[in-house]
Amino acid sequence: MAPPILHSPVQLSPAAALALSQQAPAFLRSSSSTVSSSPLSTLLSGPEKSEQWLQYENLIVSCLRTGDDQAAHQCLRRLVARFGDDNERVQALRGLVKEAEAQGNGALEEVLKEYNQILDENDTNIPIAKRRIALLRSMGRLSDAASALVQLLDFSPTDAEAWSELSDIYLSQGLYPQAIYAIEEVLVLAPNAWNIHARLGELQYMAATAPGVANGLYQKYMAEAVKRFARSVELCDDYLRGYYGLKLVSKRLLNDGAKATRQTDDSEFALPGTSTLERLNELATARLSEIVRHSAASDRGWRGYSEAEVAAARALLADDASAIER
Amino acid sequence: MAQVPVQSIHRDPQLFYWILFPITIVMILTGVLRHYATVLMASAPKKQDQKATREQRSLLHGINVRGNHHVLSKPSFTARRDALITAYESGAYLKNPDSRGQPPPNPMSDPNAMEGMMGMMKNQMAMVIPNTLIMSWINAFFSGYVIMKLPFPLTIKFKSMLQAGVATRDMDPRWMSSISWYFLCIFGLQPVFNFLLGSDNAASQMAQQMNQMGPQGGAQMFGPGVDPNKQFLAEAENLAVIEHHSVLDGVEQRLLAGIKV
Amino acid sequence: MVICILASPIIVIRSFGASRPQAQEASNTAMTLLSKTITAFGSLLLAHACYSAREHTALQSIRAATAATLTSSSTAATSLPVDIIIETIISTFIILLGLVLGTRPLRPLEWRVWAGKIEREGEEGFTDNAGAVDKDYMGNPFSVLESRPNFVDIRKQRKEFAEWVQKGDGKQGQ
Amino acid sequence: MPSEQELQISPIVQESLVHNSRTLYNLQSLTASLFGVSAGILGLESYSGFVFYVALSLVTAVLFYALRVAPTSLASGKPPLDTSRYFRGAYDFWAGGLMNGFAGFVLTWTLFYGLVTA
Repeated sequence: MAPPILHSPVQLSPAAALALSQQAPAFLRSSSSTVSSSPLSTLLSGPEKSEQWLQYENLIVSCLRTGDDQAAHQCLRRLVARFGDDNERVQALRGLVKEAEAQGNGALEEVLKEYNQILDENDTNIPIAKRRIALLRSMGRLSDAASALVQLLDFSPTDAEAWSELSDIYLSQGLYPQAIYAIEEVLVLAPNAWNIHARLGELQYMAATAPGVANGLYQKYMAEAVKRFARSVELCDDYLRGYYGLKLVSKRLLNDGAKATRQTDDSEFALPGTSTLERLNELATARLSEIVRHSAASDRGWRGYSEAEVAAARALLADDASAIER
Repeated sequence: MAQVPVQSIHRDPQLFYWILFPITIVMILTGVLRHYATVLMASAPKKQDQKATREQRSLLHGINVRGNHHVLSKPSFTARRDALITAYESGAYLKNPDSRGQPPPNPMSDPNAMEGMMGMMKNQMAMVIPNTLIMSWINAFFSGYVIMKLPFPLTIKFKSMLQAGVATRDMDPRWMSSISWYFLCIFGLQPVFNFLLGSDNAASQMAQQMNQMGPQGGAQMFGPGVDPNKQFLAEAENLAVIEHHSVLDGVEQRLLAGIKV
Repeated sequence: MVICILASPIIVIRSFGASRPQAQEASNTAMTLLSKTITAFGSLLLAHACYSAREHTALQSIRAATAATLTSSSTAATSLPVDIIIETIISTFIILLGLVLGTRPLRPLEWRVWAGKIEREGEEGFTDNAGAVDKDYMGNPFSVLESRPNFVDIRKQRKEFAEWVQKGDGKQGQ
Repeated sequence: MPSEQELQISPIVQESLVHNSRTLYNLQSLTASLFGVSAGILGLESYSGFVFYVALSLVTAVLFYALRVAPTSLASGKPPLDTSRYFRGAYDFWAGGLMNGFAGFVLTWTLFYGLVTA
């Protein structure tokens, strides 16, 4: 029985989450229920594996997602037995379980009150603070969530995950400059994260193509978007998302190449010339088609891409081809 | 020196059972014990209140911005730099802003400083105590005779060390007493410890320290006896002096040159 | 004699990480069956060579003692019969081959190549030679910055899952 | 050594570097002990023992290169005998094993020398 996965199950597709949560009963039976039934067994059972507790955590999230609350409670009891009640992460997980089972707004307010009460006792409890922000956001109170997050980031500015969440909240509120600022903070903490470079490129592309944006701002955002996608591809060979963005941005810039490119002052990035744009576009198209061809045939060593991404790339290539025929 | 006649002393093969292997096994077990002892004695990180974490992490954030300035574009970097410099100089992130002037608390009296130093002392103890115990145990039980012949010749001055218990002057230094087997085991057992306990275990570190005796680490950040305000000012200065170059400059040309279509 | 039989398994045990329950996960080499058999065979050969060498010197010293000619023992190496020498060297090379085959596949250093491998091959790129995915492989380490597990909105995910199930049933239903 | 700027543009993955050097270190210490055993069995004396060790360590490095490094490194266009895809610095790949396995070699060499050649 393959042990449940170690990395976070949050971005799993529903089918994979279902498969994972169905493994829960078997996994619960296989590992010892009580922590140390007899001293001899702990002595012989060898050093405790840290992954085991990570697997419990992931199981809780997947079981809650698929509705298997009973298994989630069992995992939670194991974690409480092992780490005790005052462990911050266990408290956060218990809050998660309560949130999942809360019916209606009244119960949610109850859970929120509980979070506030825990935070009053110990305000450096980051997992609970994050849970509270997630709850505020799921209850639709975006501005409260944003202010709580800003306050959390004030006392712990090196938390990349919180910055990324802040950027997502700003994006959902349509505040592009702040969202870009927050993602740049994530980049400062993880300078070589190719998916964050691509994310920043996407944000800048959205900011540039947002309705009613000034031409100067449009140039600025598009120029940096091209560079961000190029950097994400430079950091990771055959990065489908990077090439996809690069193609999108260069195609759009080529289409409206007619508008005079305003000369920006030197501190900002200048738009690349049309020749480089064409070569970039051609490079992106070539690589994208190669990736699509390989992963469609699922050659050995090309199976890492997710179907959705490959389909999106195929669509982009298709309408590119049709554009040429027209 | 004249070719020393090859001395061959007939030895009872039982020597190996009752000397060599007990010493080796005892050493392996003490190594494993030492590893788990240091793991158990490692004190859990102390809970810090919000202000202290805020101060530390704000400085870390500044250092990150300075370290990874190449990832940002020029305008965003200059905006961040000015904001950080003004905040650092105004002492916005200090834990207790009123104590900016006074010298830092004396490390001896400072309670949490003691905690850090106690930790280091415990590790040293874990290294030294088992060592002396085994040495005295060997000298007590296994001295006074020679057990094995070294395959390679050694200079005379090793003789006094290796044949401590054996009072014969003209014995070829290649003959080994059990204490020399102990020295061999200290360094030789490193691969075994790496194998048994994973490669970054305390047992093998002791041996590495023995032959390196490197100087202790440099000045600790936020350690005892360091004034946070000075660190903030120093950091502000470093930030001001950075001449920014972005990794994004010319990234398209690099890409087109690098990746063949 | 018992000694050298006992001594050579030390090498065998030390190279067989997996067989010892207490072997630390970090250091045990995930060997395929092939490299284990090669190393086992080499170790047996080596044990036999050690045993015969031991016998030979014991025999020789007895014969030397009885013939009371102490001068005959020249340096031990040359007096060893040639078949034992060959056997030792061959067994060393066999174990060497087994150990080298037993090492885990290496990982590329350059960021571009390493990231490309993660994106392109996913889990397959990071398996040890026994096919099991490496313990410390967790996909793109920065994907956690985008999926943000600590901020997961569990209620939304439950709703999405419920819809997916209905849609799924709906589809299977037709 | 690549300049600080180049390192920013094409960084090195620390985790792979640690994984590779640990794998190599484990192999080198295991093989060093193995060579100690065979040197002890053969009853090699001082200089021939050390030459034996150095020669076989080099053979190990060549074998390790051939089996683990070459297939992918040559496929990705690196020149032969080039280990830059997996290791920093050729010196410590080829000769690094000598030092860190040496203590293990001496230990097993002495043990088996005493065992076999009495």
